[in-house]
Amino acid sequence: MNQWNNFSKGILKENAVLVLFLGLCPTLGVTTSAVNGLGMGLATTFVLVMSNLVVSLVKNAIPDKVRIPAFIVIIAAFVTVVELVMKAYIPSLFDALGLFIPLIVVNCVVLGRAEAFASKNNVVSSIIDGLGMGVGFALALTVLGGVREILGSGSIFGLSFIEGDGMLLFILPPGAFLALGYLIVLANKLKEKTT
Amino acid sequence: MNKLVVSPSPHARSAESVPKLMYGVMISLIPALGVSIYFFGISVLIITAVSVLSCVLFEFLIQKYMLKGKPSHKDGSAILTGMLLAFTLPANLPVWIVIIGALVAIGVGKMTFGGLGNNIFNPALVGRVFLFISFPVAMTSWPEPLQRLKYINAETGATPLAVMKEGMGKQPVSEIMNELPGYLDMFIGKMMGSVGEVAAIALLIGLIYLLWKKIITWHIPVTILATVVVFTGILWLIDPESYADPLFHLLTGGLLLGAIYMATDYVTSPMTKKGMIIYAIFIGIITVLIRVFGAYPEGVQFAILIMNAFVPLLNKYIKPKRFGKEVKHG
Amino acid sequence: MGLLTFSLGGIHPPENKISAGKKIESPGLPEIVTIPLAQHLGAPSKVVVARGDTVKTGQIIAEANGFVSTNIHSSVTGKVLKVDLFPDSSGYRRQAVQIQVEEDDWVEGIDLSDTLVKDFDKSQDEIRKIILNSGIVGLGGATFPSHVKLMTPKGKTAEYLIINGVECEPYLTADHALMLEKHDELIVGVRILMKGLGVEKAIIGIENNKPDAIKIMEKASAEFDSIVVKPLKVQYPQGGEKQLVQALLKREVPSGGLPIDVGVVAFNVGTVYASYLAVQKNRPLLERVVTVTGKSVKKPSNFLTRVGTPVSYLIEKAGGLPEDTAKVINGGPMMGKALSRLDVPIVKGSSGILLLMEEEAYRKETQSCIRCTKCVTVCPMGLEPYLLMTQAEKAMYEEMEGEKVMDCIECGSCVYTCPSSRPLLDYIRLGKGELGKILRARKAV
Amino acid sequence: MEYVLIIIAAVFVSNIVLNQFLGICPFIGVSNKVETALGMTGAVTFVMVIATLVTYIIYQYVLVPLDLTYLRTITFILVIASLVQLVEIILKKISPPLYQALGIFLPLITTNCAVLGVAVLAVQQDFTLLGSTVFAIGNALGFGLALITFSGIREQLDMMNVPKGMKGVPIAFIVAGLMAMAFMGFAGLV
Amino acid sequence: MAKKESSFFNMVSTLFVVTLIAAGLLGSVYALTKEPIRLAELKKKNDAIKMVVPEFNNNASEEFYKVGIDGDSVSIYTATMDSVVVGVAVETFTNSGFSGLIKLMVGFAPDGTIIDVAVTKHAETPGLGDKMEIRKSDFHVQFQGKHPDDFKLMVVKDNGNVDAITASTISSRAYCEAVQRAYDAYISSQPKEN
Amino acid sequence: MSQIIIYTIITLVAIGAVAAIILYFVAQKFKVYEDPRIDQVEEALPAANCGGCGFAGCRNFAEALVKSDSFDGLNCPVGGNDTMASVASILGREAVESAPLVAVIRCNGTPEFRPRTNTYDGASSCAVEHSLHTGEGGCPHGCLGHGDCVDACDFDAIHMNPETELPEVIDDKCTACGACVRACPRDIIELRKKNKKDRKIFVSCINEEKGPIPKRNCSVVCIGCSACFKVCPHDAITMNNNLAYIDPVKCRLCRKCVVVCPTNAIHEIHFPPPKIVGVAKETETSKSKENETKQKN
Ligand SMILES: Cc1cc2nc3c(=O)[nH]c(=O)nc-3n(C[C@H](O)[C@H](O)[C@H](O)COP(=O)(O)O)c2cc1C
Ligand SMILES: Cc1cc2nc3c(=O)[nH]c(=O)nc-3n(C[C@H](O)[C@H](O)[C@H](O)COP(=O)(O)O)c2cc1C
Ligand SMILES: Cc1cc2nc3c(=O)[nH]c(=O)nc-3n(C[C@H](O)[C@H](O)[C@H](O)COP(=O)(O)O)c2cc1C
Ligand SMILES: Cc1cc2nc3c(=O)[nH]c(=O)nc-3n(C[C@H](O)[C@H](O)[C@H](O)CO)c2cc1C
Ligand code: SF4
Ligand code: SF4
Ligand code: SF4
Ligand code: SF4
Ligand code: FES
Repeated sequence: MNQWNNFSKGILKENAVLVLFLGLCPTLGVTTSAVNGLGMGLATTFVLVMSNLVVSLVKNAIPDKVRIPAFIVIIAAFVTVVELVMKAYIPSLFDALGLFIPLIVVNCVVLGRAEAFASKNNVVSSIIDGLGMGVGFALALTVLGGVREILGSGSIFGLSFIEGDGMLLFILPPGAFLALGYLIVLANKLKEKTT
Repeated sequence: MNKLVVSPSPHARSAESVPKLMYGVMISLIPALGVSIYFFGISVLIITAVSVLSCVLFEFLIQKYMLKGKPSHKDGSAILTGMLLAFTLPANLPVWIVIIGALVAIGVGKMTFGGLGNNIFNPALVGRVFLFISFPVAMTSWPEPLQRLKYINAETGATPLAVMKEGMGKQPVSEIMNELPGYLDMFIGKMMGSVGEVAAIALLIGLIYLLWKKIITWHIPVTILATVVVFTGILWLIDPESYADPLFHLLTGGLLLGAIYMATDYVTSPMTKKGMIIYAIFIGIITVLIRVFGAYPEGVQFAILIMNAFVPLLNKYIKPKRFGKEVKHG
Repeated sequence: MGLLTFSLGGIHPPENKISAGKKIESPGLPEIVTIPLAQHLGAPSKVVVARGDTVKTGQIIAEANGFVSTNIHSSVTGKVLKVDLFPDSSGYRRQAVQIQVEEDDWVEGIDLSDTLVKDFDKSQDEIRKIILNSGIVGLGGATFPSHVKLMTPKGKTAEYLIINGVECEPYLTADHALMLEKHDELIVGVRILMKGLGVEKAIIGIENNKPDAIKIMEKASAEFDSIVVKPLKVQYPQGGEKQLVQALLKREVPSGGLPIDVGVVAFNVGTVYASYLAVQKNRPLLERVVTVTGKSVKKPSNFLTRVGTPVSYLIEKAGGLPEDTAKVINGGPMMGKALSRLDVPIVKGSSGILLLMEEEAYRKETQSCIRCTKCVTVCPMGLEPYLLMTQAEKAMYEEMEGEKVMDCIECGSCVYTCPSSRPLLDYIRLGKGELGKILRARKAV
Repeated sequence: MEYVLIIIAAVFVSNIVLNQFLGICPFIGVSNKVETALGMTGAVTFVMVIATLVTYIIYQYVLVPLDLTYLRTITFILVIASLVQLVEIILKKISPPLYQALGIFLPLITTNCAVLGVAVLAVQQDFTLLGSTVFAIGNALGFGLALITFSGIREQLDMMNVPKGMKGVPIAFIVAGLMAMAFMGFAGLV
Repeated sequence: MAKKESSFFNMVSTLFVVTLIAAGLLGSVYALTKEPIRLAELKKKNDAIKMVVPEFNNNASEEFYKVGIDGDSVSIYTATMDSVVVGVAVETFTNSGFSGLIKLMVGFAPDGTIIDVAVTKHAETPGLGDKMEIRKSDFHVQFQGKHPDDFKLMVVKDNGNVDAITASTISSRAYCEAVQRAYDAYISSQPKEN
Repeated sequence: MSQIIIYTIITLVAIGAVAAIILYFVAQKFKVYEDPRIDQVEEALPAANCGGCGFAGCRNFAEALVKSDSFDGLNCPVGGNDTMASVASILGREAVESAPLVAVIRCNGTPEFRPRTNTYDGASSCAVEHSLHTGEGGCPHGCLGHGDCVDACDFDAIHMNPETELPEVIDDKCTACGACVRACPRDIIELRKKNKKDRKIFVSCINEEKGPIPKRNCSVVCIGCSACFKVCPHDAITMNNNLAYIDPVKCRLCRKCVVVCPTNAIHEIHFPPPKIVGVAKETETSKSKENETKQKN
């Protein structure tokens, strides 16, 4: 039950993007399609889970004063791992996400969870927490990517369902802001309803 | 005796009201509408009617079901937004695109911010630029004048500005000008362009009416036009074969429509005369920059939206001349 | 060449001077008068009579209570009924003296004749003292004790006396009537005040919609080089002293300052006439010209009214209260105060009683500000009313200081012009009040 | 001229916030007041320029020769984090007023992806040392332009009747979207 | 386990250890992925070459030479089938796209006839300029089998023979320019005839 | 292979070490004294430096926390309540346990009791109307009904009742923050002790003028007759300037005063209806129903 809470809070109640407004750059930058959003979400989830895992393992071995630099190094290491692996095995996705993969390092969600949760909780809870936050993050990105893809290209996950193009604006930068803006309103409404 | 009414002073009011101002602007748009109907015929009526009706309808629906406020669709501002939106569209635009434009103009550009008076960006332009970016093909094919009974199926071509943009740098300007309608045709509106932007003469009549009725002041339109004339004039004097002359820039595209009707929108323009002048100068400069050096043939719509974003800063830092200097007194 | 006027803002509401040309007449005495103790800016006067006392017309019933305060005289002869709280025009109850009118027996030594007395030999100090003793306050609306204005503060010098004959408020004609009928007395009064103030030059400013007054005052002042009459373009709020000083002399009273900071002191024509009566006739200020007007009023009039007369009494004398009256205003339509009841007395500051009909009485429905800049354009002080209102609404009082809200003269031009009928001045006043509290608290620290 | 173009491109054409989506968190988070936005802009400019410079040097003279370019991310973030702290410590001591004005924004900058993003972009685009410095300045200015304008708009919106559900962050995104849309007009200027 | 104190030694040693482990981890992952990454990149190039020349069996992506043109250089890959040249792929570019750089791979038959054109990198607007991608439209088809000597590589608007992508004249122009550059480079790399 | 790993290790460790050493020495050299509690508080914070609290970074927020006297409006959205609790314990600032209070409106001038004699037509603001006149009902103390208090409440705890034209407080939502008390220009609102079942008895009027004059404006005014004062068995009522005041602490909710008030100025809220013969049964049943629902919860 408790672990379920740890997991589920990240999905809506404390959704990193829609409620806490963290990690916005990748959210906006990569969501030109649902697939890209999902890919970015999964990459971030991986880093989140791994860094939460490691941080909760070593939390007591690290003196307080240097915990932030130490966490950053840990996170950066995992990000680089993702970078390398993706480059090697899914180069097309790597090209699509571009700069935003290295930028996972500075995604406040990751450092925030390491600091706020993993450094205070046990390994299992930390993994679950990371997973929950990550899934919530991935979900938000996928939905945003989906919305932009549907409106902007008239397709979803690459399957197009209309002749021609959609409203181009939605796959361009302004569309990202607009879609996220209205999505947040929706999420708030949803949150109000569920609580 | 009735109960006495008590209210703070003053107890007198001028006859001004929001609907009056809005209808005043609409009246001033009639010449432009007339000329447009003359040149583009039935399609103008379709586009304008659809745009106005959908703007009013969206305003009504959003106000009633989403904001749950007092109905505001009767104050005339939605009608005006609809008219001005239609005026910036090609006459052969399919109805469904016009409706999307109206939805974005009213829904995103105006009601998202809370309705009349609260928006930052000019709603009609928000609608127009949204369409321009989303449907670039449909938004850049213009019906040729005098096909009065044709709508979507009209023969299309490029606006003078687009032709100029195409040719610039490859052909001397004088050669490009040969392909274009003469200045007199441009002045009366016999060229390709958006519904309401073609007839310089009609727009100038509208300007005079607005000034006479004191609905707007001269500051914004005159400064924008002057800036454009000066800037393009300098370029033209430097090299008349690479840059079009100022008159060309004045008569073509949405410059007059933008300067007279869109840059002057109360809600999205500065509150002080000094602010208005600065705002207008930058609109002029950005317009020319985009027209001459940018990717798009026309820049007024972007210039106004960009400067809309700076209006709050202008309002914050540019203050009207206050009465009396400040003194220290003890 | 254009006529003189002030440079910033201004509006031109319909003038509606219905009672112009009506002679000044007396409405007679009511049965009971109620004389409030706070009829001027500054500390309320100290009452010196008690219930049951018999008082004579012109007798002091309350004395100045401090420097910025003045005397109050009984306006009738009769018995003091009560010294108690009586509702004022806002309904709040304030100290006042109620007198049962018996007859009109003036205190001895007061010259009641109408003859013009031109010459005076009083010294500057004597003039000031007489003005204080006679209870003279500014009759232009602010009711600031006039003797204070005659004492130029150290380090400042007065250069000009300005006489405010502008009467820019629509409807009101009290000053106009006074200038037409008492021009010679006014010129004497001007000379008295010049002496009291110690200046060599006086300018009388009159708006161009009163050509008869301009002509007659020019004639009356012709023999004095030091007194000039200047016609002004009609524009509200020219009567505001800062605007008037700027229109006449091109001098701008600094923000937060007084006219004396640019070497000027301004008096209303009513004040000048009161000064004449006080110095030459020994008559204290206990009556004034009050215009009773309105589109529905049967007999629009300029009444020479005793202080303390109930408003309802004056309305009766002007033909009675019209059926559809919805609003009664003490003063003009721009600056006047709406009365919440009609049994309240005329005070020194009442320049007119304006009756509005049902259809004129209500405001239009308020809409959002459409940022049309009209209020900014018309504000004679160069303020931004739309912004001040919003700040007051959001309780951003400290920010309002930087926006110079304290400079607002509450002329109401902004409200008049606003197409959205926004209650700009309502909130600006609130903001001024709250900011005033903050500023006083800051000073106290 | 080349450098002017780099700056124009960074400020208007591909604005780091409105077009590249970097530094969105502070853009949304620290834009309630114009004064704060000014402070943040100062701090970001400062750090962005120094960070780009230092990372450029480390990249070109350490990582490239050793063929360790894949360590870019981890070294850059280390350098930026230390640099931010360094600047903070020094500023606090030598210029308390400046620290008051800028310093409070410094910690925010570590996790501002604009700084890391610009550093990475600068080495990706094969600029010279001077070029990458100009690039950093341009992007900082672009960040500032967007942030300050945006904060002006938000200050004004605070005084208006924005619908309840839209208040705060949602309306900020809508405004950002419309700004981005307007800024698309600059396309093709360079 | 109690939390470690923040003494100087503890701090330095912790950081040291963390960095050490991180570095070790990274080094190993890098070493493991180095080859796959190189292969992935090669494959990408190979795929592009494959798209624009007929079947070949040499290691074309690694048999290339560079030719300088317009102050820059382009790579030319020669594809052979059993040592017979079946085509060359020229990796060309242009900076005049709507959004800057566009990279193309252009395949030529040995006589200079265009076999096909593929876009390897671009940032053109989705829905507009990106129609130049093979999988998004048939824009590239019109180049197939044309010889630049009698097929003017310019859009119709500029009196050339290429039908521009709708509403994307700029992208189309850039595309043509890049193909022309590839052709020029290829020709200049051939030994002069006669 | 192993060469790569070694280079990697050396480079990273070197960069880390150089950075650490420089930082350490600079930190030593440029030390500035600061309240050590700031550090402690900062450590308790999540260090996400996200700016979510409205401050520029966690340290800045920590400084604000240490400096300020209360945590009003200070909250860390990332750390949530737990974090704030630990911050509170670091600063030794346990929330003071105090008797819960609730806002009550001390005016009962509904249109029925206080007929409207004027029409107000100005800005819809109590403060504005208050500065202009006594109000539509003529009572200089009465509620003006524009809801300045409603606007001031951040907790949605106070609403205007369109029928009575008076505000009503929702006791469960009211946090006794006092914003409404400060907002009301007429000083009508009082924070009173919360009783069982939200029961309250209070004089719903603040008029201090005696007798007939206020009675002209309003029929439920406190006329200062002292009847309640005399009847109260617990000495809970005091008379001041002709106004009765019920001390919420001394009051035992016996309701004796309520019945003696000649103007019905004393209000009882959330009491069962008084037992009157004939309706007693109904009261009984409603009471038992109430109990039932209570038990269910
Ligand atoms: C606090 C206060 C102090 C004043 N002091 C002086 C003064 O020292 N000298 C003077 O000539 N007038 C003084 N005045 C009067 C003003 O000049 C002016 O007549 C008064 O404010 C009314 O002007 P208004 O009706 O234009 O508002 C003072 C007024 C106020 C409110
Ligand atoms: C908006 C405004 C309009 C005024 N209009 C007049 C006016 O028409 N006539 C007048 O005598 N005083 C008018 N006053 C009052 C003057 O400012 C000033 O108080 C007066 O001239 C000083 O003379 P007093 O002290 O004799 O009243 C006005 C004040 C304000 C703020
Ligand atoms: C959002 C947007 C993106 C655009 N992207 C491209 C593009 O990628 N390639 C291009 O050639 N033109 C692009 N354009 C330019 C316009 O489509 C413009 O119409 C074109 O430059 C000239 O039109 P034409 O090709 O019909 O002559 C874009 C325009 C907009 C509004
Ligand atoms: C002079 C004037 C110009 C206007 N221009 C526009 C305009 O360009 N676009 C528009 O949507 N509304 C315009 N309006 C109408 C109105 O101000 C607009 O709907 C508001 O921006 C909506 O808040 C104009 C109104 C006036 C009085
Ligand atoms: S009332 Fe005040 S703000 Fe309004 S116009 Fe007059 S001086 Fe300006
Ligand atoms: S006059 Fe009214 S609508 Fe116009 S700016 Fe002022 S407050 Fe707004
Ligand atoms: S403002 Fe505060 S005290 Fe008043 S009702 Fe709301 S929560 Fe209660
Ligand atoms: S209680 Fe006070 S603030 Fe609330 S509505 Fe009544 S008068 Fe206004
Ligand atoms: S994710 Fe870019 S600044 Fe936060």
